[in-house]
Amino acid sequence: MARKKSQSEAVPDPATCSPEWTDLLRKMIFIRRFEEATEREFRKGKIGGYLHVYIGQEAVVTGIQSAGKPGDLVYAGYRDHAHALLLGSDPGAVMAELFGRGTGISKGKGGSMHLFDVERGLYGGYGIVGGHLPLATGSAYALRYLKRDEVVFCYFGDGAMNIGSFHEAMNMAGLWGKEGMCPVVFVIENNGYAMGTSIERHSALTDLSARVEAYAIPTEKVDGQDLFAVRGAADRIVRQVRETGRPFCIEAVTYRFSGHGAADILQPYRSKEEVEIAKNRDPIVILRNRLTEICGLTDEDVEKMEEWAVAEAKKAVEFAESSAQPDPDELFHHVVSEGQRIG
Amino acid sequence: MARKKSQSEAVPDPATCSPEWTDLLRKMIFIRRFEEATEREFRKGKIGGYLHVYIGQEAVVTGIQSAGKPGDLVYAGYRDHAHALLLGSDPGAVMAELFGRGTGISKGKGGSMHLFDVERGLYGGYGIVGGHLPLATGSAYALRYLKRDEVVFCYFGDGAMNIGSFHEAMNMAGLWGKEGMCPVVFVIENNGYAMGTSIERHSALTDLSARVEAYAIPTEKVDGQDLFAVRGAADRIVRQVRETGRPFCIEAVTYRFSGHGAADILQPYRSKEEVEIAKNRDPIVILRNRLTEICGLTDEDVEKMEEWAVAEAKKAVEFAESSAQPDPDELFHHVVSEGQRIG
Amino acid sequence: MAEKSYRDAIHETLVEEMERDENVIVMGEDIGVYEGTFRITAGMLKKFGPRRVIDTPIAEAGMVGTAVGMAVLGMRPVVEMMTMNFSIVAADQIVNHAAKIRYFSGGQVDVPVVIRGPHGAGVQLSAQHSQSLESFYGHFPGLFVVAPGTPADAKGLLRSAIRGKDPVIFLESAALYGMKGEVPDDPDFMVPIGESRVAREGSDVTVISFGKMMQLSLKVAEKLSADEGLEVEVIDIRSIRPLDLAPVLESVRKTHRAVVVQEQWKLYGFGAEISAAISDEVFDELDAPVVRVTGEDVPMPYARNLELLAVPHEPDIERAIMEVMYRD
Amino acid sequence: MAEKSYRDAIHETLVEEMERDENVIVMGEDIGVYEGTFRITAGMLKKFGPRRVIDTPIAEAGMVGTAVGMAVLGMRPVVEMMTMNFSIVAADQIVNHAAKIRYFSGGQVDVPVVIRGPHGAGVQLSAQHSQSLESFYGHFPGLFVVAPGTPADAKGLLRSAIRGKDPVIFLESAALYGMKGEVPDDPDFMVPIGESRVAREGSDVTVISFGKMMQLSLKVAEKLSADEGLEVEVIDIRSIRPLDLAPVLESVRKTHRAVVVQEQWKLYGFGAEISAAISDEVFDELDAPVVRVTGEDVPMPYARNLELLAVPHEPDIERAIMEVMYRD
Ligand SMILES: Cc1ncc(C[n+]2csc(CCOP(=O)(O)OP(=O)(O)O)c2C)c(N)n1
Ligand SMILES: Cc1ncc(C[n+]2csc(CCOP(=O)(O)OP(=O)(O)O)c2C)c(N)n1
Ligand SMILES: [Mg+2]
Ligand SMILES: [Mg+2]
Repeated sequence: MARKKSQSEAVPDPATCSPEWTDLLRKMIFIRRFEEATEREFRKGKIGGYLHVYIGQEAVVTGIQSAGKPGDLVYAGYRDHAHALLLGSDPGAVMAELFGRGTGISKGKGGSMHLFDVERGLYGGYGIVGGHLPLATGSAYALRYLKRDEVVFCYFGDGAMNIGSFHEAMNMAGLWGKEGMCPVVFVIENNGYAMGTSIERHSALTDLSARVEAYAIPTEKVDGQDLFAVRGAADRIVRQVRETGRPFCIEAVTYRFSGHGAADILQPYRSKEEVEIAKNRDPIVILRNRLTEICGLTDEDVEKMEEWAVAEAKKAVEFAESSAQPDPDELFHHVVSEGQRIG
Repeated sequence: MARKKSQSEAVPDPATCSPEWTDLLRKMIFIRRFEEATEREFRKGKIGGYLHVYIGQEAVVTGIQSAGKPGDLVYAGYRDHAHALLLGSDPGAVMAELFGRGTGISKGKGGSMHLFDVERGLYGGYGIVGGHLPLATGSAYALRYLKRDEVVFCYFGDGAMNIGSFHEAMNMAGLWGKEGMCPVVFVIENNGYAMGTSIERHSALTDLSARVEAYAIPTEKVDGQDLFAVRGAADRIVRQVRETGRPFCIEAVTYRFSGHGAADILQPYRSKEEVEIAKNRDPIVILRNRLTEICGLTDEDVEKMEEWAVAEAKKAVEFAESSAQPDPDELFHHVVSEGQRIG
Repeated sequence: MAEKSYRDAIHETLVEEMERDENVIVMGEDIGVYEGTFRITAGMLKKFGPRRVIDTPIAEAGMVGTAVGMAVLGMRPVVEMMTMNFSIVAADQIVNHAAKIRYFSGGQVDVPVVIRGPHGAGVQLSAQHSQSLESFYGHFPGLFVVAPGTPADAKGLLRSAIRGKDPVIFLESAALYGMKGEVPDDPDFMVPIGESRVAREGSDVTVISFGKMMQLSLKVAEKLSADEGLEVEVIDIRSIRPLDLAPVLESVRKTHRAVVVQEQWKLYGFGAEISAAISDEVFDELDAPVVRVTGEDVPMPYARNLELLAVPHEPDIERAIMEVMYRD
Repeated sequence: MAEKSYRDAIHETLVEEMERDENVIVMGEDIGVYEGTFRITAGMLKKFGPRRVIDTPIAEAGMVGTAVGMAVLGMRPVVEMMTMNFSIVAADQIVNHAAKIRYFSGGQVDVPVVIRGPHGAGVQLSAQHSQSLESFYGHFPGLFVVAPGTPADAKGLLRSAIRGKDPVIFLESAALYGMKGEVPDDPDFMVPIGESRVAREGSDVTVISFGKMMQLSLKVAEKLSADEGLEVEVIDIRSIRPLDLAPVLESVRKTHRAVVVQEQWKLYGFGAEISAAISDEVFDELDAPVVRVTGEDVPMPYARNLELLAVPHEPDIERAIMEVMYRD
């Protein structure tokens, strides 16, 4: 899926049409269809455990990762399917992971919350809220220490900003950044809720930028439903982080169209109206309209994308379906390193 | 020692003399002499474990507690001797605690880091950096929940601001404060160092107010060496917190004249010059000079205070010396509640 | 007596204790507006209001620490961990603060705080969300640790925990939330913390367990009674700390054979203490070494087939019983 | 061979490994400018510079988490906990991240991170600063947990830990820092993780321990040999996880009597696993139940007289030995 990996050098002008824009629309549509498929398979009982989908937030990770380079690292929470797909992980392997199959991207041992594809830069997939922020910060230090020019992307939600590990990681990132030793792009996927707790109810100050700037880390707030806005900011910011080795934090304001997880049916914390209103700013529709304007994108073009996306998602499900469960021996593998013991 | 407990209602005017000012000088001198005595006894091997003295920082806790009322609560870290003395704890019992005697304020079971005198509002005395901040925040909630009009004073160092529990407590205090349910006065005893790590090296942003305001908690920075400045701010702030039930954070800029702990001899992290320069702003000398001006305080007056302080400290040591070790049975008491079991 | 689910027994006890005592409050993530991920606190926000049903930010250490700060002033907070796995983020507040303040203050404070939530293996929640923490917390003096295995014990132990004066780690078996059982109606019904119980009488072999694994052991006992005429005595260690061995020792004196069943890892786990304690006390009574049935020594895998291999099942318990009976 | 202190052995190994491998770095609180509270890292900042000797803020979870993030990219961070007690603040990063990432990633990452520091009772450090964490961490698969009891093992085990591919909890006995012993000069000298050793041969009774308590046991063994002609075999469980029982079982087959000595709390502690494991494997060889010598079940008190009562001493070990010998 990431066959045309974009380079942040070549910044397409939002005003004019570029093949990249349509490619990104295609990717967003695919994420949407893929996530819908995971919800269906969850209801069928094919997918177990917790399932957190990215529906409604597609423009955030799509816009930001489109400013990344091969070799860059990505850390995410448990809402991580889109991140894997955009890094070019095989959709079949991602779906197989959710199905708990041996062909899964994490060998079926991690599941939805723990997608890993280290070869493509995906370092997980974590289930403890905020727990991955220190990891991402340490990896950013390591990149510079190892004289690599890549950057780390670290995604987390608004609710994750209230836990200690957020604070400790931010302060260390701010400190190391002064030495140019912390090229990490923090991305707040601010969908306004931590599960059922709205941001006003979980954060003393809802202006999250103050939270981050308190660690000498600059922030920028972007409309997370507008791919152009996200991409525009990301291009500038990612280049800056790459050049300076200093952290930066992007707050992408977005909305979760689905429940928090597949089990969140009632959603007593928000009204149907609120959700409907939010859906009026569907990132896919917004981009599609822009491309109709500037690229003369036709309904036919979109139809093709849709067909392709649905077919790809279906293929992924079929691959997962047809894959075998992990070999029972896998239970005991990868607990610790294997082969000749050190010492 | 706290026989004349001051009421924040009656705010003495710094410009004019008041018996309270001389009383506060007397208290500061006593804290100094008491701490010097603990250092001597530590070197003699009479006091064990860790010993963290307050020398150089006296005006901070003295000024702030002088704006408190009986019934207010105090939470401190491990540098907590002065806090106990100012709340009126028996100096003998405090010294006996450091000696590990059964007459100690915590029965000899806590030691220097864990002074408790609940009857006078001292709720400890904690050894895990930052660990007491959530406790203080919860106690503040409880005060309002229980319809009590007291406030909580929570003291911590600049280094404590980098640990997760600081962040989690601050956010919860900010949230609860909106409901008027969190009357806590946070006091940063900013002595510029976390053990041997200077603030520039441990905090990404050295402007600590940004750290606190990120949680919708107002802050005020005061000269921690000037008792008048500390007291002046404390009077206003404590009254406000008491009335509104909202938290406030005072940053008192001060300096630690002694080592971090009694074992910190070499102090490779700061120069002799730096310490000497800092000592030019000795809070006791500063207050004394002011009182000479406005109260016509004489060397004789000070002499008397000094004699009294030295004698009191000596008495405390004698009491500790002459006290017995805890009864061996104490080992098994207070692990959990005793007497008739619930259930 | 009335039949109730394990979940309802917990919910009801919280409501009853909050009605009885103003100082009892509940706090946790998404327990109010969201009504609780396992719906233990459903309806309570409406009933008691936001001052007594506190939705907290995602800040487990902050939750526990603030609860301790409330407890030392006389409130009785009950903290819900969305799952007990998250309590590990608050481990320092639990084992270094809640558990020790009474002691290092020389007994100047009570710390009546209850930390409750589901623990143990779920269904495909994977490694970070599937842990049983009985030995993790059971090791620390100053804590009480309980793990009810029936609706009645869930109710009786929770009430004792709430009315007590000490920190209690209350480990609920998520797998048992739906389980039904008889629960006494007495509004003051309590189960003392620190008392094990005989869950089933038997003369041939003693099986020691708690929570979900205790329920599995009972099933096995019935089966063996029917199929083999073997009478298994099942001891429910519903209190992990303090640990009451009396019924265990008495039983082993009778059966001379013991099996310990736990879901979590063997090494330094629950079963080790039970086995060692039996040797300490009634070594000469044993006709066979104590056998431990435990989970495999691996983080919990996601794939269902692997997950099922990672934890004990009835046949494993049956095999262990046959082993100590020297049968096959 | 050269005589060195336990402290110098650790210091030297860090320096040697950092000289050998650019990817090895150290990080922790006050290890650089302050030169370390126990001076383990003295002089290293000058030698290696601030990129490789990192003074961190007071943020244990952040320290461990960032180290894990470095490790997965091929660096080999060694994290100093000023004392291991503070690692409890980072418990989630250790047991839920460092220990499990390899597994839930399906083996896509190595996690070569060492978390080291002093643990156990000091002198009047009181309850929050005096804990031994062997069973606390030993319970979790995915971790290696070692606890050297001699300068040679401190060196050999630390080198193995640094050169490995997995997270290692390295528990140093503060009380042994000053202890001297012979240490091999071989720059590649390593002690395999996962191998217990016979610290002293004997035929009459087996004493199993590690760290400081192992040293105490050796003293007792010499005394009993001289006074009573009793030959005590002392097994040093220098690797808590994985746990190598072979030397223990072999010894018990010979002596038929075993005593386990640990400083920390008995309930769900180290000794329980050793005692249970002995029953598992060589039950029939035992002429007496395994006796556990442990600390008292209380938080550590400050007063010296109480503190001395809280932990085991030579007479306690001696008494236990006499007990399994049925002597008095
Ligand atoms: C430490 C911890 N506490 C609680 C949870 C349970 N939990 C999982 S997701 C979540 C809400 C997170 O909200 P946010 O960070 O805003 O991310 P979003 O789900 O909105 O993308 C909670 C409370 C957890 N996984 N880890
Ligand atoms: C969680 C934790 N980490 C480390 C320590 C060791 N330690 C004790 S005091 C201290 C420095 C604290 O500095 P600061 O908060 O500025 O207080 P100050 O000593 O300057 O008054 C450290 C690192 C500890 N007690 N707790
Ligand atoms: Mg959110
Ligand atoms: Mg300081």
